[in-house]
Amino acid sequence: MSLDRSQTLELFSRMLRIRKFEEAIIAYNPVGHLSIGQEAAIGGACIALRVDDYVTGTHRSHGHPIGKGAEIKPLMAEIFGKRTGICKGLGGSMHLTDPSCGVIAESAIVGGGFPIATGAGLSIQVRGTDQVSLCFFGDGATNQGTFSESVNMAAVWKLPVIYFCENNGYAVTTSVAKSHGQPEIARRADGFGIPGVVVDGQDAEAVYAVTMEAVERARSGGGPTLIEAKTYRFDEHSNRLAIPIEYRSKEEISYYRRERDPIILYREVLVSRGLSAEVERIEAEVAAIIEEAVAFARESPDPEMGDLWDCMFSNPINMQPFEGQD
Amino acid sequence: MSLDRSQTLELFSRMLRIRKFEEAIIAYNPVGHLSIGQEAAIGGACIALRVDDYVTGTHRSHGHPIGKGAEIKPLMAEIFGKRTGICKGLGGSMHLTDPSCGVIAESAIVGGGFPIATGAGLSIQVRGTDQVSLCFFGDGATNQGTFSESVNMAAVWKLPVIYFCENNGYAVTTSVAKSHGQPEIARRADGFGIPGVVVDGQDAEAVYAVTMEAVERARSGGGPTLIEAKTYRFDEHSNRLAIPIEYRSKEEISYYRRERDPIILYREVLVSRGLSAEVERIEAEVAAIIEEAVAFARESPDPEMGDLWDCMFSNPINMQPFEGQD
Amino acid sequence: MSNSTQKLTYLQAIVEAQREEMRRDERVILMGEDIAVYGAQSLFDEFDEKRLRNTPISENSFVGVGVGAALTGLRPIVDLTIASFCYLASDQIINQAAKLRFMTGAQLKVPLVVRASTFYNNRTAAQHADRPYPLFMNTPGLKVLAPATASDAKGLLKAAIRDDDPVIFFEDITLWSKKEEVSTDENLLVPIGKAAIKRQGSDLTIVSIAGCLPHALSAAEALEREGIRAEVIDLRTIVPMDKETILTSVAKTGRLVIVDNSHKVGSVASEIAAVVCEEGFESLRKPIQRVAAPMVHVPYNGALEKQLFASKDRILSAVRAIV
Amino acid sequence: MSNSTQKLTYLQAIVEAQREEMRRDERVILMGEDIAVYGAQSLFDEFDEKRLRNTPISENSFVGVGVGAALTGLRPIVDLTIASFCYLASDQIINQAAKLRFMTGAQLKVPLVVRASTFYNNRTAAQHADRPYPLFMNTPGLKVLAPATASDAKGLLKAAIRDDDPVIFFEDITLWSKKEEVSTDENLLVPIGKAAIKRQGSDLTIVSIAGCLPHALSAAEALEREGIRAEVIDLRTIVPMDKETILTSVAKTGRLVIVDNSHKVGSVASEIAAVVCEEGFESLRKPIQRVAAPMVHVPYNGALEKQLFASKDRILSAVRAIV
Ligand SMILES: Cc1ncc(C[n+]2csc(CCOP(=O)(O)OP(=O)(O)O)c2C)c(N)n1
Ligand SMILES: Cc1ncc(C[n+]2csc(CCOP(=O)(O)OP(=O)(O)O)c2C)c(N)n1
Ligand SMILES: [Mg+2]
Ligand SMILES: [Mg+2]
Repeated sequence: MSLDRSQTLELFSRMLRIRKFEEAIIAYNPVGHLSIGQEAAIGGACIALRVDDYVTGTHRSHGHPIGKGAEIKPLMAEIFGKRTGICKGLGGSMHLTDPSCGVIAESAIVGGGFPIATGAGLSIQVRGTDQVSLCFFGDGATNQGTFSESVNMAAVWKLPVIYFCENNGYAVTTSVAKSHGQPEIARRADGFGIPGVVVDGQDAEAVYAVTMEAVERARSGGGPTLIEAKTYRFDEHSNRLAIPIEYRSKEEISYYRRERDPIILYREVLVSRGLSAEVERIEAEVAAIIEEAVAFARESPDPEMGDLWDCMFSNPINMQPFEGQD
Repeated sequence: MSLDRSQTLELFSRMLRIRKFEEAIIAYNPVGHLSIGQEAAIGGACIALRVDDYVTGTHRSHGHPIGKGAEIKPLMAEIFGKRTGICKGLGGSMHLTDPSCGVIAESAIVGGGFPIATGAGLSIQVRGTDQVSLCFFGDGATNQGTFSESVNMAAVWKLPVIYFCENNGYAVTTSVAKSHGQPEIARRADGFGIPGVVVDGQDAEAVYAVTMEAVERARSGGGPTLIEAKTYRFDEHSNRLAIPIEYRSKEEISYYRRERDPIILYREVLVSRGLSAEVERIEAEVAAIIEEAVAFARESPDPEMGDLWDCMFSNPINMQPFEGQD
Repeated sequence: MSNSTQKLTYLQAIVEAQREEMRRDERVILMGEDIAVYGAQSLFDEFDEKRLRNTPISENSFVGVGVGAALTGLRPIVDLTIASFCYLASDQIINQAAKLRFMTGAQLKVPLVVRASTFYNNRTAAQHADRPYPLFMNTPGLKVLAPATASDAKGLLKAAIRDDDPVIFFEDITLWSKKEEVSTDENLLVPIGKAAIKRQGSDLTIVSIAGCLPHALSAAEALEREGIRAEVIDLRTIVPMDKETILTSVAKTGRLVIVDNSHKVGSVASEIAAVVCEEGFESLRKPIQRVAAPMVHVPYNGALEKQLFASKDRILSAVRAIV
Repeated sequence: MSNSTQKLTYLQAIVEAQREEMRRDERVILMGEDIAVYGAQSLFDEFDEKRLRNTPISENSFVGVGVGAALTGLRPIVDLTIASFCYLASDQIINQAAKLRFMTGAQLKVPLVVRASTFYNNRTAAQHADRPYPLFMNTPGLKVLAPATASDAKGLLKAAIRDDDPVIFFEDITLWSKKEEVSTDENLLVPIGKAAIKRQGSDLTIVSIAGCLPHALSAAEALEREGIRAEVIDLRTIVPMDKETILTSVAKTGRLVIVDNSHKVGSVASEIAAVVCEEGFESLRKPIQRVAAPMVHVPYNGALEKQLFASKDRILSAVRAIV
């Protein structure tokens, strides 16, 4: 249950794609909620999944499809609001949903993904496949009622769902300590009779290992697992929200940036395993991918008004193809 | 922290009032959800409260105000839909709300009482009184998101709230085993960092003792407690809902009715303490109270259409006093 | 195509629709609280618990579970049982089910049916008696049905199950026990988006929604005896609305009474009035009349409760005001 | 009563209303997620954390906590921040806050204010951009406000806080930064239930809701240059609606355009149209026009998003159809 060489490189590459994708956003189109600092949690979890496994995500949506192996260009075009975007420019930064690689929903409604991921688990069980469904969510999201409702339902029905918490310590400006009766998210699992496990979210391979264990339990009918990956968000909550208060110290931020950067940490691991050349090749590749994606996004056309009508229904009824503006 | 003689008699009297009130409903006006079998849980919890402590309840609403010491006549008139009813005949069987004795909401929306009880706790804390707020709810209600949301908020803010589960084993036809990831409700408390305790809900004084402990913790700033009283509903879910399936065995029902009737059990305790005469006096008193209440309810007038308009707003604006029927 | 029929109540028709669609398509599942109690009991003889899910009391999540299942290959029917509980699930219905296809640039589809019964005139008081059609009218992306007969209940529910978009299916409990001959043809669907003219007339149009229909028809009969010929339209589909049938009728009659048991302000009746006033203004000869529930809550007392809702007399007095 | 004013943005006016009421009445508290981020930062200098509650992300419950606190002696302001989240809390708002007084036979009162900002024209896509006024129109028991100026925002919010019934207060973020002179009089309340005539005219009535006002006013100016005098009414209070001001105006002008950024079907505009068609039919000379958001979701792409909402040009073309 450990990664082979090519998998470790793929893991590093995906983590780096998340980082570079978001650095390009900062540079070219500063919208949205960044996952910088959380790449090991996302990448480590996703590398334990197959392409046909499902993932649901959050407003902090960029990392999940990239972690799941999605093509970068349509994601970047989406950030730019273009018609070539993965969601035709209609979803945007909080909603990079790519079903072709299993990412079926990125919910900007905090807590909205719990039931959907659980429903995907139900669907797997009814259809009798051996897929699994992995639900990404934040520490803040665990205070939504949908968290316990959904986890409980998955527990009752032994659904193949992995509830994966990216615990970055804060929900906007609110710390876990100030919003949770007790701060350990994983400890809530016991109330529903399922395993709960804590992992260092800055250690990509550690994340992989606990996720893989949960995935195997799920695939073999053992039901859901709650995983809490302790991680950190390096940037502000969102590039677009002014935060007028200091809710976390500058020291804390710089400690994480300096000592706990998941990309740096995993790069060191790979280099120490004698993979410098491969790492450098990946770095060059990723840079090229991102550059191309930005160019593609910039050159792409905007969506048109008619697209709004076209994307509303699968079976349109009593609807003019394009109602005009009224 | 044990009850004195007059308190034990008051406890027995309240339990008996619940029983006889509902037997009268069965006889005269068969609506609603009965608490028969659950009187020790309700009475034992309420006897630990002061008149100015708050209570919220559920669709199974008859027991809570009676347990809290409410006058019986307006409750009975409400069941009959009369204008002299505690809610003027507008609320009915699922909503016997009597704020004069601290009962501030009986929610027929399962789970609706959690936030309201928690809000009463917040209000107590902000106003700086030493009241407490006790929230009655069923086993089924714990699967509503509001349960964990509210318990968590009370835990974060250390609110003086007691979450009191009348675990009668079933939600309509659905057993706890089939609807809860693990069956012990109290075990969910730990996930929120608060104490969770299980008690025999057919033993009135045991219920009193654990509730009193929680009340004292709450009054002294120690925050919320989750109590799970294991009890049993002797009758069907509701007098008005036909149940076409057998979801619990006849043996189970008759075992509880025969061996675990809380009224019989507590009566035996009191008799064994030499209180036969007092018990018999109470039995006569309660019978008279109920008889009078039924007569009062039957003779009372119906509410009128104008009452509907009068009860809508505290500060009516742009509203004709009585819009007629349109 | 078979021509045989069987006599079914409105509620039985709903159960039969589910049975036929579950037989036809193994992707169809049914979820909800205590579903056996709410009519699905006989389905348990035929289908296993995999496809018949008794849920915990977690409305927002089990509707969302339906959404997730719909996104990944199933065609779930989620029974909310009582429509007043829809507010608990409105987040998953409105923010997710209705929006996901659009927000993903039409990559996904959400073939979900949510059933909800409007539980009024039943002495259960204000927390159980909502008729919340308007809640779902204002959000694009949903189809909203409200049949008034057993045949329509069956045919529309089957159409809803086969539809690839999210559908809210309102059942009116004042109709649950009403019987009629219902086709046994497994492929007989009632088209979503088409109103039904239940009675022809030229003097006045009455548009009726769900359980108002029997009252509208008896009002029309009473009017007939006075020589006033009312056209009675059963809306059947609230969204998308069959404007054409309504406008065509009003073009003929010039007079419109709308009967709707939802609360008057922001009601389905309001929307119909607005449409007619915008697109059929020239044919209107008299003010539109809305017969709807007044802006007070539903009381427990049954005698008062009854007066809030549609009745022959209330419809007749609205008609008197314009003929 | 003081006559002095200070220049405030719409958002600052909201903060000042809260500050004044919190000073005046210690029962007033403010709750919500990250409230400092949403404008309340400066209140933390003056009031302690007992009365300023940063909540966990639990919308249904923290609104319900507001209900419970309101029932027991406080006067809570609950900030839902973004109006799209109201669906998560609609159960506590509709099933509890709106119904509890009635259901208890008027034993209780619920002095609760729920704030929610309509977050449109801001490139946040469909899960953040709702204007869900209609959700709360159809339920009796709520008062629903939607001010369009800083002064009204302040005066209406203060009135809401002092009102003994539950009030939903919609803030329009397209107005958040708009400045005007606002009275510093602590007792200056804007009455709930009264519309404001923002411009007199005799040829045509434009009723505007919330952030549509600047567009309605510029349309009226443009029309003025053509010799068409439009009366512009800012609705301000959605429920209860000031029918009288609207009907009086339409009696004069005979023509009505309603501008509403909610989705067209089941909109506030629909209700106004229905009321006028019912009670003002005789004075109407032309079809009522609704300028509202079409029945598609709000897209992320900002250029497309803008076209869904009110603009001078869209209002003018609606006017052209009837003058
Ligand atoms: C239902 C809902 N409530 C509130 C918000 C506003 N909001 C967006 S992100 C966020 C914090 C989420 O915190 P967490 O779950 O820890 O995720 P993180 O942002 O840290 O990744 C909040 C409150 C929202 N989008 N949806
Ligand atoms: C939100 C909501 N969902 C469903 C129902 C229907 N319902 C009424 S009581 C009940 C069961 C409640 O079970 P439990 O909490 O154990 O209470 P009990 O009836 O056993 O006292 C259900 C499902 C409801 N009233 N409200
Ligand atoms: Mg977080
Ligand atoms: Mg129970």
